Amino acid sequence: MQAALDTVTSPAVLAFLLGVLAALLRSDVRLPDAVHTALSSYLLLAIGLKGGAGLRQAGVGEVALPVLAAVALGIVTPMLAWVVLRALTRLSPVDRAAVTAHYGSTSLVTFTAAVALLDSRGDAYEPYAATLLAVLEVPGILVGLLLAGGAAAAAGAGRAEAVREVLTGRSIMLLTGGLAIGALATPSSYDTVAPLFVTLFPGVLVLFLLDLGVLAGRRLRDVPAAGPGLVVAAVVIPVVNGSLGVLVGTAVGLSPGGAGLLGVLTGSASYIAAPAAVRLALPQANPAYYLTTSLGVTFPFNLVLGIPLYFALARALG
Amino acid sequence: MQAALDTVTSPAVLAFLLGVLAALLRSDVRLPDAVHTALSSYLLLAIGLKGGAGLRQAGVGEVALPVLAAVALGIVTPMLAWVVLRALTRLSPVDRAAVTAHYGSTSLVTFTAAVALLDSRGDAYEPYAATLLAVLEVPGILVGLLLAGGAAAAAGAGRAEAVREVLTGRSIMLLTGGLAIGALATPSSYDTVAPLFVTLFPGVLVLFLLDLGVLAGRRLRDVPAAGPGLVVAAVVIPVVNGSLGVLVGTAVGLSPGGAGLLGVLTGSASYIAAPAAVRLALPQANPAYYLTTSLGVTFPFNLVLGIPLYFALARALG
Amino acid sequence: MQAALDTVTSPAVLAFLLGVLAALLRSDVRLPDAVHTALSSYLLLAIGLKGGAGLRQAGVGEVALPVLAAVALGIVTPMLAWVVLRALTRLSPVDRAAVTAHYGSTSLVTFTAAVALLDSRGDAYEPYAATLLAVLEVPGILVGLLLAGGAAAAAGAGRAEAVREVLTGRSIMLLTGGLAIGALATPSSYDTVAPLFVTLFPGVLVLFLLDLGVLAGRRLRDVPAAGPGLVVAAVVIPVVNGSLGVLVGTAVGLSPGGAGLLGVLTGSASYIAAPAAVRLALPQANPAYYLTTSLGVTFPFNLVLGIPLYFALARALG
Amino acid sequence: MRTVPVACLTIVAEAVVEARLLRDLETAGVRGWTVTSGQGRGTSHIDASDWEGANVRIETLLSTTAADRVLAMLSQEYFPRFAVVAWVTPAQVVRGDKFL
Amino acid sequence: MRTVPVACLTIVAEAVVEARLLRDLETAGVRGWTVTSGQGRGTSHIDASDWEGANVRIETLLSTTAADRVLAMLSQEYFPRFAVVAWVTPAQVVRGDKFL
Amino acid sequence: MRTVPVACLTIVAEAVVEARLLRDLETAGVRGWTVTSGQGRGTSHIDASDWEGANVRIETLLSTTAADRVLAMLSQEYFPRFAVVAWVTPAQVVRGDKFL
Ligand SMILES: Nc1ncnc2c1ncn2[C@@H]1O[C@H](COP(=O)(O)O)[C@@H](O)[C@H]1O
Ligand SMILES: Nc1ncnc2c1ncn2[C@@H]1O[C@H](COP(=O)(O)O)[C@@H](O)[C@H]1O
Ligand SMILES: Nc1ncnc2c1ncn2[C@@H]1O[C@H](COP(=O)(O)O)[C@@H](O)[C@H]1O
Ligand code: NA
Ligand code: NA
Ligand code: NA
Repeated sequence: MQAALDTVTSPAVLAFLLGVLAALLRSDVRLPDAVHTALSSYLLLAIGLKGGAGLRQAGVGEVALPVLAAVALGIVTPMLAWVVLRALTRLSPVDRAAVTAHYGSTSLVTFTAAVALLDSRGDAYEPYAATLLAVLEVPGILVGLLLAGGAAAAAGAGRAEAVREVLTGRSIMLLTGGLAIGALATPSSYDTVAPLFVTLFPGVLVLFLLDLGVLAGRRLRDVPAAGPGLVVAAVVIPVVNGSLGVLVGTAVGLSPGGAGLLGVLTGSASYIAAPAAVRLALPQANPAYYLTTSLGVTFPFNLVLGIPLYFALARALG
Repeated sequence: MQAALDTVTSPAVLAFLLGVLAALLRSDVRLPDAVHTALSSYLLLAIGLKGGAGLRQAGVGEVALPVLAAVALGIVTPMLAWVVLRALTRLSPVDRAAVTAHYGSTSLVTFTAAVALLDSRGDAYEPYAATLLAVLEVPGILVGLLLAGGAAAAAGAGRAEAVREVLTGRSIMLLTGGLAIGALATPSSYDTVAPLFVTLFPGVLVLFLLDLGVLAGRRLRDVPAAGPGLVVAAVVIPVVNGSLGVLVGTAVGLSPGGAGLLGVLTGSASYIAAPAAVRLALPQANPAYYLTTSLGVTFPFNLVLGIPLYFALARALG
Repeated sequence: MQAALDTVTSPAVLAFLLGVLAALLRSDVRLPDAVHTALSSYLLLAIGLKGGAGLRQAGVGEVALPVLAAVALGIVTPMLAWVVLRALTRLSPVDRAAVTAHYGSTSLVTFTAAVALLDSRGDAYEPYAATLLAVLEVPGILVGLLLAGGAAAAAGAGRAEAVREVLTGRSIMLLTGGLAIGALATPSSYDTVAPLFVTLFPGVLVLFLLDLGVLAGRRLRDVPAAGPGLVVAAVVIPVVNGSLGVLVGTAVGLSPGGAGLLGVLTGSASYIAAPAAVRLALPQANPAYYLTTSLGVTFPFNLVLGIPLYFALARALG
Repeated sequence: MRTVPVACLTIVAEAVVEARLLRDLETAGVRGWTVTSGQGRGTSHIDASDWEGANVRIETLLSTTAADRVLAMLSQEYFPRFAVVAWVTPAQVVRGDKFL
Repeated sequence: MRTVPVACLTIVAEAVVEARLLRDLETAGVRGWTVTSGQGRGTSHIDASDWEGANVRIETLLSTTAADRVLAMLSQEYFPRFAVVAWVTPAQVVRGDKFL
Repeated sequence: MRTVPVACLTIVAEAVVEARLLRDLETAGVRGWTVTSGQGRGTSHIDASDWEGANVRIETLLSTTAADRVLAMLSQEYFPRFAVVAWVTPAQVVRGDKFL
């Protein structure tokens, strides 16, 4: 409870709520597109750099098992999402596959907010956690597209292209590039760039969440159209997948902080890479369904309730 | 005198002068529009956060009187501007009302530069001063539009819309939102975002003032067309309103720093919120008049001479 | 060797290589144009401010000789480039003049990366070094345009305009403006802006080099068309001019760090101011030649090998 | 391809009126539009772009009669007050019913 | 000046299809284009601009037959699936061979 | 609405010539224009947008004779040297005297 309150009274979450409020009042507080793009590049690089510096310290042996676990979770969690959606909604198979793909992937900003929370509390976590983010970014999208199966057979060409697009997309490129730079850079040279990429990080997150709040707030208008079943699913799926992530993380020996972060990754839904890939590969699917669930419901839920929940579970198990 | 020299040799004012010079040489040193917008969002949020953190410490009792004084000043100062303009210029009633609305509102950047000056000197001021900025942002614009009276009766629909636009506009939203976030955030979480919003603040102000210098410099070309009466008024009004602000601030018990800041607020003219509202509500008014006076004359005057003047007066009275 | 390795494993150079790789994979990691422009304005101002603060400390006597040497080098180095190009390539006189103009001018980012390297090592250099950058920015472009001679006689009007464009362009304006601000600002007010302009500098350079890496990577595709002679020239010219810069710098009494920086300046090729001026003044020249050599070959060469080379030479001589 | 003639109406306006203008277009029955931003010079010398960002360029495909209606609305509400310019070009589209 | 008639085809599309669309235009023989970015409203209410940046506005000069070919391609591959709008305007150019 | 025919001239050019081009347009008697920025591909493969920001797209309403004059100027001063493309479309405006 106190943890949830701490989360809600962080400047980042308050800025997110401000953005939602502004969207509801139709007040224009969005950052310009160019700045939004630049800030997201910054967050990707910064998370990558930090994770890379962590990788340098950890041995391959230490990282291998968690990475394998993340790959397995990347395949299992979208399947669980698929099952939950079939149980709770009447979405067509294509729409269900489209939503599924989002839950297989991850949300950079949810992860980022969770990291900032751990940092501000001084809680420990595996410094290579961002590697798991990079590993989880792609497989779930592929699984989702595969689950679309026959329904999307006609759009086969589109699927290959969508996959290529995700793999060479900005997100993967900057995240893995940042990991490589962080791992290769000498500690002293890393220190010279830390003021920008480490010290300023929580502040930039505030600006970015303000902007995302507006986008999420606009999505709230579509919630009624999505129907109660889908809204419930958008809360159930993160709880199921997030708890599974925490369990598996604890089982493979991660610290409570690290297992919680893995839960945040599996419990979150992509709202950047996945929508673009899904729009290209499954144009028949209605974007209102997957954007509303991932950005309008799951993202705020995780930000406010999911993150403290996964960390509490990780501490209870750890 | 030394204070004026200190002001002029601050990087912020020098950058402003560089921008003016570049505009006169028709050299293009402007920041892109997207970046200008992002920086102004940053300044609004940063000022709001700081003021909000100040509000948390101050009791309601401490804040109530200064806020009431600010509301009163927001109504009286545009009326004084109206009187000065009628005495010194031959502007039509609509043009006069248009200019008046600008002097009722405030200039975020002038305030910001004054705060940066106090901070760099280590001078004290009430930490909730930004609250007064938020309070003063709106009423003056309304009074100005009301003073336009019959002349603008036809544009009645436009007036309501202009008011709505100001109230839900980016400036008010980010400023009051920042105040709320600063007031609600826990001190430890506030500290994590301070590197971006507090430490970098004076540097960002330099970039922003460079950009404003170009805009002000372009306005200088219209000064001859505005006529000597209007230029004189653009210096007299800030001195009158600024001195009144200092007096009232001192009377309600503000520290010399705080009373000086209140003088900066009442003495400054809006060049963002007011022009947009006035353009919509009073399209018959000539923008050359109000932009030249607020941005081309009053803004540089306050930046270089007004700020040290109001602080000197506040110290003399305090 | 160790120095070269140190350079390559700096986050800045690694980010550059990441950008090149992304360009080869046709992955879009570029920053938006607006942000690219803003970051380059920041770098120009920051370098200027730092150099200006250095100028304040140095007496005119100390600065005069290095400045004169820089002017002489600004005239001689493009002539050497012209000779090398005539010996190694079959470029038409106009194309040769176009390429020449780029080697007379300098590359802000190469200089910046060299300064960041010295800073991270704690090596000393004359604090007014940025003054030499400002001095060297223009003359080489003029010499190059003059060398175009008869070939470009028809475009005479264009030449005058191109020169005017360079002199009042953003680069010169912000660099000299920054120098002035740095020289005039009081030390205490300078300290308030140092967090943005000094502390963050190496980090911003990383973002900027990522972006330049993409641009350079795209240019690599044109390298085959440029022909082997031009590619060889694009390596020979910086070595020749850079070594001459180090020699002259040492001769006029600069420290090894300062002489190395002068070598970086004379050895680097402009890819912002020069291309714009040359495109206007010599439209007959093929941009593929001068952009490929300056941005696609010389820039990466200097970043990775040239900088350590010039510093090694300076230490050997100093 | 079989195509159908429609009108393409382009409006360039100072940015400050964008929201109001789009609302008025909607009221006039316009069902779709595309907005880009730009800078401009004209005869009113308001140079709105100096303080309110750029001009907006609104492009909308509609029937000739709807175009006429919008031009009448602009002539009465916008041309006398704001820095606004508008013109109509003939255009051919495939899905006529989408725009008429 | 002697001018030659060509077709000016304008396509507005949700940004996510930009790369694919330009590739398809190239395949259809289009030799040049200009892309600007914008926001828009239409009937599909996808509001793609909310999460993938803006719409793109692609303008290309080409022969009437090439324009026809591209419209046919759009009708089959894009109109049923994506938020895409296209129209053709008559235009006059000086260097006809550059575009035909 | 009563409308008057004018010419709408669109020029797309590499960004580096923008200032010079606008000056030349003014000299040729053009009284207003709207500039947006964009990216492009053409036959000259200069890819100016790689290093000098984007292309500019200049749109100007003017009389047919003025359009002719500008096209002649472009043919002589710009087409042989720079990456520039221009075309004229017929347009209808309400306030003809503003543009003629
Ligand atoms: N002749 C023209 N051709 C194209 N755009 C124009 C023209 N005249 C004005 N404009 C645009 O309309 C805006 C307002 O024009 P004005 O009301 O004449 O100041 C200008 O900023 C330009 O963007
Ligand atoms: N009538 C129209 N006129 C101009 N642009 C339109 C029109 N309808 C749609 N558009 C543009 O095409 C995009 C997709 O339209 P739609 O497929 O109808 O949602 C919109 O976002 C607009 O940018
Ligand atoms: N066929 C075309 N249609 C539309 N725009 C074009 C066309 N050809 C060239 N352009 C534009 O004009 C610029 C210069 O073209 P070019 O001189 O052919 O390289 C390109 O970057 C495009 O923006
Ligand atoms: Na997930
Ligand atoms: Na005021
Ligand atoms: Na050089």
